[in-house]
Amino acid sequence: MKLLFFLKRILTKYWLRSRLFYRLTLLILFVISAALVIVPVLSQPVTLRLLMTAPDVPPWNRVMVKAFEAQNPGIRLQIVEGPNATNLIEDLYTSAFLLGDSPYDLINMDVIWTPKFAAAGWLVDLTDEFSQEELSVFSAPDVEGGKYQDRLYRLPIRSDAGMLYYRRDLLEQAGYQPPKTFEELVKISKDLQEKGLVRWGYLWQGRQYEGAAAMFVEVLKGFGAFWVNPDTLEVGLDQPAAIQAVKFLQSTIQEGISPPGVTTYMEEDTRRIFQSGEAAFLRSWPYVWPLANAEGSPIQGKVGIMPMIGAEGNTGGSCLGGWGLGISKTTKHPKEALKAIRFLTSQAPQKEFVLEAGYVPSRKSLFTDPVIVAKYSYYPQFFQVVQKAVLRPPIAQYAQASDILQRYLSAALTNQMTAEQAMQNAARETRLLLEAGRTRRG
Amino acid sequence: MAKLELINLNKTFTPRIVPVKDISLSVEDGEVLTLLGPSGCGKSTVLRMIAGLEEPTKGQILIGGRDVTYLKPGDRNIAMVFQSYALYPHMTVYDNLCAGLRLKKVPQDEIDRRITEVSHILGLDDLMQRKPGQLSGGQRQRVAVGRALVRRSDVFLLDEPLSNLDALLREHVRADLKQIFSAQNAPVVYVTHDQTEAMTLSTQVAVLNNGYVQQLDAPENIYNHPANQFVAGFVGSPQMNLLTLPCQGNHALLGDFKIPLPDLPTPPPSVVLGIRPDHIHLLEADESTDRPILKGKVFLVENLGMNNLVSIRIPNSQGKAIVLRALLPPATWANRELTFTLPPELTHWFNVQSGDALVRRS
Amino acid sequence: MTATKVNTIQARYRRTGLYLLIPAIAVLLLVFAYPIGRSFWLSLFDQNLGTGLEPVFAGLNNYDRIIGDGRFWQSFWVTTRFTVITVVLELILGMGIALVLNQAFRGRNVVRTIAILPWALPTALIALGWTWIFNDQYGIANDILLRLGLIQEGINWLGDPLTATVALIVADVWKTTPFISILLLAGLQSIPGDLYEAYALEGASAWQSFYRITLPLLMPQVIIAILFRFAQAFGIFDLVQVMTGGGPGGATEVVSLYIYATAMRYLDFGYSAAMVVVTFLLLIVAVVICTVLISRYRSRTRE
Amino acid sequence: MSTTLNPDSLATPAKPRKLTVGTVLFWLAVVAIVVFCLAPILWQVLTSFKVNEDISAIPNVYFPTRFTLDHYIELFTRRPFMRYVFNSALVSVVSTVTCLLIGAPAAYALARLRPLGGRIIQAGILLITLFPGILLLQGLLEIVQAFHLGNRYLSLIIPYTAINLPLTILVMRSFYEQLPRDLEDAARVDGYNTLQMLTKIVMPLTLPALVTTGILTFIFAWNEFIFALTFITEERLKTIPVASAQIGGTSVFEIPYGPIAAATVVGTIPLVLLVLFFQRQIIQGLTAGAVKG
Repeated sequence: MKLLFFLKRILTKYWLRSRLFYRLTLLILFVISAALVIVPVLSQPVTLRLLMTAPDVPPWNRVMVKAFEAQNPGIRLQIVEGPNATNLIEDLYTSAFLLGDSPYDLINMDVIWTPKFAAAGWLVDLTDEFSQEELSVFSAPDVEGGKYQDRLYRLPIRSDAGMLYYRRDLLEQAGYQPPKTFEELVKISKDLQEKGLVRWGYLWQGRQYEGAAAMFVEVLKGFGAFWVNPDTLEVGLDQPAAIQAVKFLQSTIQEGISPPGVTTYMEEDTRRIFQSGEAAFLRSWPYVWPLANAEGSPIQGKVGIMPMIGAEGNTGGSCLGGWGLGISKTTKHPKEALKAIRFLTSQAPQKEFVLEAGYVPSRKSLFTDPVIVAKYSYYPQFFQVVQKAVLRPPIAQYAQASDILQRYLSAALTNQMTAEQAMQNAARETRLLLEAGRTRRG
Repeated sequence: MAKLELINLNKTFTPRIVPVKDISLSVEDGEVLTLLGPSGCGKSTVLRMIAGLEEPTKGQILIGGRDVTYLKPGDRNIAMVFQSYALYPHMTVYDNLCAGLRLKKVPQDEIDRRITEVSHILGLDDLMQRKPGQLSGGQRQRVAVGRALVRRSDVFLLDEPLSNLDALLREHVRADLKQIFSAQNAPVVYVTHDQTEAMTLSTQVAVLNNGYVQQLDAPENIYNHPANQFVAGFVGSPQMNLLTLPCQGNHALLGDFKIPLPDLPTPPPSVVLGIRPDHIHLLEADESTDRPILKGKVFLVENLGMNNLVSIRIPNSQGKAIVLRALLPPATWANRELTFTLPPELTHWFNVQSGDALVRRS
Repeated sequence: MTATKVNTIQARYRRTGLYLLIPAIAVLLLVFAYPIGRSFWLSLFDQNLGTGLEPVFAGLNNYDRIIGDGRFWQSFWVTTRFTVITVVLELILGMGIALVLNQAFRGRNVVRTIAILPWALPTALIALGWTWIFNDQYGIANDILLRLGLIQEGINWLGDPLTATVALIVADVWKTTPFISILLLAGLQSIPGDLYEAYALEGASAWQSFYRITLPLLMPQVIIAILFRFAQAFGIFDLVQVMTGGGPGGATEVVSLYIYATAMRYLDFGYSAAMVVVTFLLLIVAVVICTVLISRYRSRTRE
Repeated sequence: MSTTLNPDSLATPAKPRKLTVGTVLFWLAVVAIVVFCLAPILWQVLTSFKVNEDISAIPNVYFPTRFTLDHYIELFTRRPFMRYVFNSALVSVVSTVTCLLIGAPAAYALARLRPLGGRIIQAGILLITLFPGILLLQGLLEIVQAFHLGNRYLSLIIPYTAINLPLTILVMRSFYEQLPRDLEDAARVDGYNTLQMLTKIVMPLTLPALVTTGILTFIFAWNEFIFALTFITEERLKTIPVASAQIGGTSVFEIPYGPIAAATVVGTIPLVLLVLFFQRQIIQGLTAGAVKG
């Protein structure tokens, strides 16, 4: 009986068999022919490849690639479009290096990746390729951001720094000068809020992500505290000044200066609120400026910028961002890659790039270049910001350290821990982390 | 053609599961040996060992004098018909028939010749391009037999080939098989639990139980002269009456009646009496006999159609009443007092301990 | 005779069997045994950016670090919570769906097809879809809740620890309930219908027959489903990676995400190996418990 | 056969239904199941056809006011999406075929040939099905590094084959065990050796099972994320799930939902088709693999 049932089953499915054979054959043919097509027959001129976030690709292609290839006929520059999020780009570069034979010759690096990539031994040491003189044309913090343990691995191509945006119109209306300290900022905010001019005083990025670490570096600096000393690997997060810094951020929420949602905000969340005219101050990056001043923006022409401020008795500092180029150790074309870096960081292409994309330049002279200033009148002001920029700790385990900080900072900001508890935990874990590498290396 | 010999075969799966303990048999050309026994008696295992599908733990299998004990099934030149027929469902009847021959690299024209011949005998001519799923049960059975026949093997094995057919068809096919067997000369080993098949088809029957051959004999001897109590009870329907009776001198005591024992060197303290229900002789009212007369009362009548199976209670002043079953022509038997005798030539006597027949007749 | 035993039929089959197994075993050893074994070995070393990615023997240091690592234990807790909640919800829902699909009704095959669809689709893509559904601005989840008047203003689903967890659970329940209902459906179909009829003759209600017949007879499938789902949920990666990336603030960071970050982002290989080992051992413990449960259940029902 | 789903044999016999509260509730449940399973997919499909204004309209626009294929066009023009589809297909098909080629004989051996250590192997295989990919990642990465497999299809084909092997072996084994033993015995008597029997008798007979298993394997391979994310960094070689998850927009802080929805639809269509055509086989395979194991 069982057999009969089985036979029946086979037979009812028999249609499947014949068609299946047909399908399988087709499929195999398809696979074979496709495999033949893929076999890469690329014996073309030297191609340099680099990966970057999707939004960066069009301006790069329009300006940099065009200019470079025009000047260097034997070399092609290929920009690979990655995802939007920069941390995903970092992961992609990391995976590529880990796998060996990285497909990328040039590395377009965020400032915080440099120590990691350098420490892992994935970057070509460029120290001897560039003289002091050559480097002196760049903003000093940008060059610093390309170094790891005093060796140069990255040439800055684009700068970026946190800054304080304020509503010039409202401050004037209320009779205030731009604040010099956090205390003033708080006072002005409260006043403007009380007068009903704005709903919120101060906007910053408090979500648990890298942006919060960047923001916090500025506050730390503003309170005279530090995170990790890159030379001694000393951790300063549990020092009183650092705890003060956390308490300051907590207080902005408690006192209603910053919206409660600030602990979940990233750049765009804060910009939207600021741009809709609902806030007096915003801590953000240069990209906000053109958007805030765009046609149709409610705050068009009403915004001022300044370097990040500090607490009473301290100088503030802006967190340095920005991008630069390094060379992969596994590249087959190191000479061409170096040539490309020299070209791309040189005056003419960078100028054109800045004009096209509105990015902040890394070369000092471009901030005051008449053509650029004619288009971006606020660049001389940016220069001040960039010069005052501070680095996030250039340590190899920065990503890990940053995640530890973000975690506990967020815990403190969302009141799951007190500022003291959070910073003590963060300091302890950071020390453990740095210990695991250091003791055994020496 | 080749004689098949099994020498002291034993199959031990685990120390507790020993389906075949020690079996020796031989089948000559033209013989049909039936392995008969209840399920679990080891008959299928013996067949599978002959085929090479199981491997004996001990013992030897010879075909035509050649030791094939450890040869692969395919190298033994045997053919087998399976209970489920085991036709390849994805092949046509024709392909099923010639699969084995092709593997043996038999030339195509020879294959066709043999298939034509066999299909003619079995009436498969119109079915050649069908697949097993499109065949009736009887047709499948014939294809299975055909597949075995075309191989012209040294030994022909059949594992309960009729058990999946309905009763009516079974009788037809049984007759067909009988013809086919007699038409060819290879030794045939036929496994069944159906005694009718065993009786009708075989030249020799081996009754198996418990891993041993209980009796190896011609079919009629198996029925008429069971070698032991097991064979007596297994063969024949309705089952033989088997009564354990105490002895008194040269008599066995059936209730209050005395039955004379056969001639024995030393009369045992007790004995098993066997009498088939159809052999119980009912005494007519006026009939007289010199045999011991038994009396009993009918307490149950089962109508078997042609006959009635009547259960008779025989009084026993020593202990529990004894029950005998008799096969009698239809009548109103219920609650009647019956007088009957047990014909001595049809009465069997067995040793209580060993179950062996006390007297071997041939 | 015994001298030639090596070449007996059975021995030949066994040998052929072994040959047939060898390629599969080789692949399995390469892809499963080596990495796991390697992790055990590597967990005794520091190999990270601090050591220039060279392994330096560190004894049980990495395990020491794990014990003091708040993030690991948080991720562990997140994973456990996620696993328990999803498995329970999926079992309940899956049972309901299986019971419905086990009835005869018009269009049942179509519904069955639909009911296994979520399971078959790529988790990463589905996660993108759910991210969109739970978008704080344009997400349909908010829109529906608003229209129903259940909430007054839009929820930033993926921005809040609690709601992000809820969103993940919803997405996972949606994705894997079909798997459980398939397993349970198969179990239901192997329960002979006359059992119900016999029980119904004794005057049992539908609930009683579910509780007294269906549930006990379905127990093996339930345990197997739990075991499978437990292992899968405990190793969940793609859904969380795509939907929240572990955020906000590590509130949804599951163990596999942390391990992945430690290895692939922090390049802290010794440490991640130690975490792999700990997770592996925990899984084994769970499997052993489940196996014992199953065998005990089976031996009990056999008696 | 007992655990495979046969829609003709029902646990509960069909009864003529009258409109009662019970039947109404029952149909409500059916509708709920359908909505529960389909709604998220439908929403994604609708989104993919909406113009950007509709996508970001508040309150939500449910049905597109204007159908557009822009997102699909963008998908295939801005990025090598055809390549992704091709990569996914190639990796899935090759690993599926390899898996069946290796797994089916192994399953047969376990089911019928009683090889030495078969029980241990079987237990090991069962255990392995429970390992999440993350546990293997680091070790596999080393292998990939050692053999320079990074950014090669092989770096995915090998793990996919291996990861699907346990399921393949378990499912195929249970199918082989259901195969009437007499057939194989008959084949042996006919003179087939083990390999011939596998190729000429067993495999053709269990072709439906191979299809079933192959479909499951294909689905797993197509959907795999973590290895594809790690072992392939080159854009041209990415598979659909990873490539879709990494679709970037035009601004750093904006997520391009239209193209993502379109990518989701494109990436799931093959699987939806598979499920539509092979629903029965999938259910059968899953139950055979899990319950019988």
